Amino acid sequence: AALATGTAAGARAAGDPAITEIQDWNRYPGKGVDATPYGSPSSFEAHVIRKNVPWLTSDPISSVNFTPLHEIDGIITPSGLCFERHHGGIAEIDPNAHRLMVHGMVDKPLVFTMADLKRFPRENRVYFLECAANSGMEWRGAQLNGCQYTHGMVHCVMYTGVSLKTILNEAGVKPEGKWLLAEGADASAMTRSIPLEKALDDCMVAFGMNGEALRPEQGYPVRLVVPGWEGNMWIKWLRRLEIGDQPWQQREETSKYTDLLANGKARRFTFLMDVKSVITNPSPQAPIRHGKGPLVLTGVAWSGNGRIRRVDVSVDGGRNWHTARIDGPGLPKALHRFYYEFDWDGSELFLQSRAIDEAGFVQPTKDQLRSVRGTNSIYHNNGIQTWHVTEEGRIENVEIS
Amino acid sequence: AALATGTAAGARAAGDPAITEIQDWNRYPGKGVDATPYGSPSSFEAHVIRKNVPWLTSDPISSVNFTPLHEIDGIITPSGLCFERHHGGIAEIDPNAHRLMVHGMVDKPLVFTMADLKRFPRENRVYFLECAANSGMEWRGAQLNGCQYTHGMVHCVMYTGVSLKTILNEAGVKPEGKWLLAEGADASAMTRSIPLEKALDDCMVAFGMNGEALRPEQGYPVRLVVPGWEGNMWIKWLRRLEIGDQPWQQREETSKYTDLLANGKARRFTFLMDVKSVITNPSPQAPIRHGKGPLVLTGVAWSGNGRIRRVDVSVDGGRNWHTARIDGPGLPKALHRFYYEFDWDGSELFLQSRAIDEAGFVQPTKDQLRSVRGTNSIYHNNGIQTWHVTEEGRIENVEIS
Amino acid sequence: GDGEHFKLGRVATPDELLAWDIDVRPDGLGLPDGRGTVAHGMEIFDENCASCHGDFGEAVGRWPVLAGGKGTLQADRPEKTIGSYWPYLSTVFDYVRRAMPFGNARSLSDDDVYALTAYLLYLNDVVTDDEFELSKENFADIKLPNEVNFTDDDRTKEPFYADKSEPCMENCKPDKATIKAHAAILDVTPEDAGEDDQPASGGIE
Amino acid sequence: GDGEHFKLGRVATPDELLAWDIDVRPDGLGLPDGRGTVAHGMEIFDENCASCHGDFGEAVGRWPVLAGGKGTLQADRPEKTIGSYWPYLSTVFDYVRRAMPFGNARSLSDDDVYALTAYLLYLNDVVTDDEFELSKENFADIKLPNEVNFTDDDRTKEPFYADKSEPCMENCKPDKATIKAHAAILDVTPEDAGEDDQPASGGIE
Ligand code: HEC
Ligand code: HEC
Ligand SMILES: [Ca+2]
Ligand SMILES: [Ca+2]
Ligand SMILES: [Ca+2]
Ligand SMILES: [Ca+2]
Ligand SMILES: [Ca+2]
Ligand SMILES: [Ca+2]
Ligand SMILES: [Co+2]
Ligand SMILES: [Co+2]
Repeated sequence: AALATGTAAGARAAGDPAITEIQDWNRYPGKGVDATPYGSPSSFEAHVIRKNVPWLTSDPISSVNFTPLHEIDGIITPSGLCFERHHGGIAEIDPNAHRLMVHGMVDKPLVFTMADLKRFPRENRVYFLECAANSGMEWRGAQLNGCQYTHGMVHCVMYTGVSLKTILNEAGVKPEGKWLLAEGADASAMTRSIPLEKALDDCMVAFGMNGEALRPEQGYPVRLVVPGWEGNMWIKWLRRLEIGDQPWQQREETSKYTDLLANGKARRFTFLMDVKSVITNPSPQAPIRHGKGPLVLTGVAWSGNGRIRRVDVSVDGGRNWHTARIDGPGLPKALHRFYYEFDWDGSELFLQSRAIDEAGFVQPTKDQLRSVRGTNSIYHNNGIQTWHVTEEGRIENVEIS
Repeated sequence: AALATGTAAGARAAGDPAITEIQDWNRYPGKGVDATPYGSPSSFEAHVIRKNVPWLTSDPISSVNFTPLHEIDGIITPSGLCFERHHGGIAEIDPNAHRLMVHGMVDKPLVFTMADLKRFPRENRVYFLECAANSGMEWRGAQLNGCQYTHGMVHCVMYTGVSLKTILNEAGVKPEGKWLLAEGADASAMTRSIPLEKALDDCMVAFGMNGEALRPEQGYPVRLVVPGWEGNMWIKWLRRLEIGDQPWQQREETSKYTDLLANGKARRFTFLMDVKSVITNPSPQAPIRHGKGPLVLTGVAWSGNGRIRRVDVSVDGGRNWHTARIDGPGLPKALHRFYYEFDWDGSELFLQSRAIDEAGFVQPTKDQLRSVRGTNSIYHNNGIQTWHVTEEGRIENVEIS
Repeated sequence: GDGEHFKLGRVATPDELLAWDIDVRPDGLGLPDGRGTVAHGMEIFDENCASCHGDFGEAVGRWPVLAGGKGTLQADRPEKTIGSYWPYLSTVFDYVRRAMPFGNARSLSDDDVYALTAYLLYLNDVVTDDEFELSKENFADIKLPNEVNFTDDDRTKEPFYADKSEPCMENCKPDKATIKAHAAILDVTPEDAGEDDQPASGGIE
Repeated sequence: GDGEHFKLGRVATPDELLAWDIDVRPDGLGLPDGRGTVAHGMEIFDENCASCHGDFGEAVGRWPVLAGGKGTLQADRPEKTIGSYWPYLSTVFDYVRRAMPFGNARSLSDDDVYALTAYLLYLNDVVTDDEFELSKENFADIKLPNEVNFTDDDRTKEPFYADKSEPCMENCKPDKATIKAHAAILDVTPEDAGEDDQPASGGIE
């Protein structure tokens, strides 16, 4: 028996009162066009929120919360649900007092206001942003019950801004310049070193997301966009860009965001986010409530290498694979939405998804990753996730043989 | 002289205090990850809201508000800013008590719950939705100062839902079926007749927008999506689909949404939204504050016929035209974002944009429209808009020779 | 139908169809049993409708006008009412039944709606006898005067659409542009407009 | 630079560069003038840092550990500190100057930061003399022990990435799947987890 029916199967002979009785909303007018100048979700969707895990970090102002992947669809993450990660809380910046400085190995150091930035030619691009620590809890084995917690440090939005190349070019990068330091204006003055080659490739200085101004927690009034690379590099509240000839070895590229291997060595500058996917529905927070029959399995896949070429789904823990349907045009370095529809016969399932990107990389199993890296890497865990579905439709995060 | 500088041009010799003095947000931590489980825009963006015009309608519960087109960029309208039009206020519907009935000329009449609908194969598509009355105030001449008011009854979002064809097929449409009646569950029980050919082409039954559940004012829990056709047909709070062999001649396709011509005749069933564009920046609500020099002119274009092939921009009131840069992939029946960057010499301008769609239709002038239709049509005004820019950067809605 | 079936949903019951299938077509399809006179309609109208639409359908304030306006469709300010504009009577019955009185929809009996529809015919001079009774039986016989003036969508034949040649790009007009008309509501955005700030051409419908 | 110039923005003044260009590199580039001793660093640390990081950098509660952990990098629970893990001293100076003390960043003088950095070297046994004075001049000479253990990104050489053959689609494993491990935090989603609901493997960093 399923957890609950939720289907229309149980109409009474006389008819479902939801139909035969006139509902209030069909009789009495609702709120007018002056009620919500800036709209919000229905009160019936109050459970669709970012969630944090208090014991993961020492303080909520240097912490993370997670995107409810199991509650959203398509490839665009609603701005209000994009996971947050900050190291000194949300800087609330007056855009009129914000400046962006470009200096170092340049022809002339420059300062821009927000109004200046908005006079450069603009572009709009959809990109995923994944924290390198996404799924980091799962290195040692299944930990948390829900894709919001295991995979919710990813989001995908449309950015509006200026090509970083345009802005660097305005200052004139000297030939000796090889690296870029990007710095935020928040209380952690977050910094990362970025190879100049990437900076001049597809990076953006973005002031918009999903059509409107950046949200405060995503770096309002301006952030760096570093497509396909780890989220920590996408400096929020961006105030400074320095050109140099070496990396700066900042705290976020030495103490953090380096990947400790089993042999005690640690990889540094592991920028690119590898090919990855996860089934978002059904999943532990979104069990099967409708019993046997047609079931929509869906999830997201992404890769820092560009487009997703294919996603395969297994319902028997990787014995057999079925190629899923990818919905939409497939934008490079953006989330891809996949679906696999099937008739559930009510028996136990082991759900897995496996993405293949356009560079030909295949999403590895967690055991493959561990065999090379051990279990202390924290970052870059893109292993295949397994959800165990019981006959009742309950779902759990497991590891299997 | 420009309205205000807003640029970094005026730094003092000693340096701008916004840089030389440590700002509070760079020293003291901000709010943590538990502060805003569902996020909102910065308080500095409080002016970016939908606005209504009280005297346009008799009551805000049967009225309209407008998308602030001059404050957004890209092609996706933030859900909280999508214009609202409803005839009985915002129905606040409990999704567990919502039903969708399919009946009429079908093999068997069916009832679906929301849970049922979510078991059909899904698709995600980006479409514009324009009210047929958008720019309706401008038939007789320039009326309102701002593209929010003249053109703000349009939005563009990504919908998640089920192909209408899939749902109709489940009930089995009889060969005699030629028209579809769609009905809402709100206090106006809104209805429209839709040719079955369109219904089986690209229409959707959507429960998601921009990744999350539909917003209440956009029809939560489920609405009809009728790509490229007038917004009134996109029945919100959708509860019923009836198949028939003739149109129903409902109030919204007779008394309203028929286009009165100068000769007293009226066109009916004018479903398709014609090729159209508007410059959103600069515009009356977004004057030029930065003086001479680099200027980003931008706007949106769309057509119910599919993609926009080209947008031309004139700065001299249609004497000479420059082809604008269209940003992005160009999705059919979606907004297209265009840019035209130029150096403003500080002289008077007459800004216009002219879109051409993939069917080859060219956006007409307002006078061309009036020459055939007169000025009493209310609906389907897709004429070329003129903004007059003064030497001070002020902007006004005008009509010119 | 053809194509894949998912066996989702369930068959609607007759009671459910009865409850929701309330639409009415010009040919009378969908009309319920019932009847009502002009005189009775006037009583209901005065009590439930006149506060917004006026005693004679002439409207109070900005609420919709329901009667009058005949001969105004080519005028500068057309008044589009049931009598002057609407093509079909079924629309009156259907709409009043589904959406009126505004604020308390679905509160009228079918007989009430017949009576109100009869009264609206009377206010619009389509019937002149206040003893007139409208019913399911005689409904489809009644025609509204403006039906003939509705035509199909022929926008693609309009000259500027029919002509798909490339538009002019250079020196398209001889003289420098001059302003013919400024926005009627100059420098008045709605948020600071007073009650009396109304456009030259009335509101949207 | 090549490409189009827009002549936007303005030249930064020397004072502005001084105010914001606070980063420090391993080779000493960016270090300000200044100096500070281990002993002085201890005083500042005890007053401003120990409440979170502990008297000896061992950490209070879940705040970060700053010292110790040597020889644990291959252990089951590695303790990554300045002494056990960090490759460069400049990172300590740079980070403390930009971000500490947590809650009151940018409040320390350059001399204070030299002294704190010296004290953190002392807590990590990199220097042993509490008279030791760190300065702009001797800074770049000091090496941290774990620098040699950092290697470049070679993920594309890992066997499962290097092998780009098509993955198995059918009968890829012999036996039916069996569960090896359940989620450690069973049926405990964070919102109803108590203080003591902590994962087997510690938090994220
Ligand atoms: C509280 C005000 C109010 C009352 C009372 C009211 N109406 Fe209305 N009526 C409206 C409004 C507002 C509209 C337009 C609604 C819309 O466009 O969404 C309307 C529209 C109509 C229309 C369509 C007009 C058109 O031109 O399309 C008819 C017919 C109508 N009402 C009849 C009635 C009848 C009959 C009653 C009484 C049983 C009634 N109304 C009571 C406010 C009212
Ligand atoms: C109120 C608590 C608090 C106080 C007081 C404090 N710190 Fe910290 N410290 C933190 C937190 C929290 C972090 C981690 C911040 C993050 O990751 O975003 C941190 C990180 C650090 C780190 C980096 C640790 C690593 O492993 O990457 C160093 C070094 C440090 N602090 C030194 C200091 C010094 C020196 C002082 C005093 C001048 C100080 N801290 C005062 C809370 C504190
Ligand atoms: Ca019917
Ligand atoms: Ca104003
Ligand atoms: Ca006024
Ligand atoms: Ca520097
Ligand atoms: Ca729980
Ligand atoms: Ca507990
Ligand atoms: Co990395
Ligand atoms: Co129309």
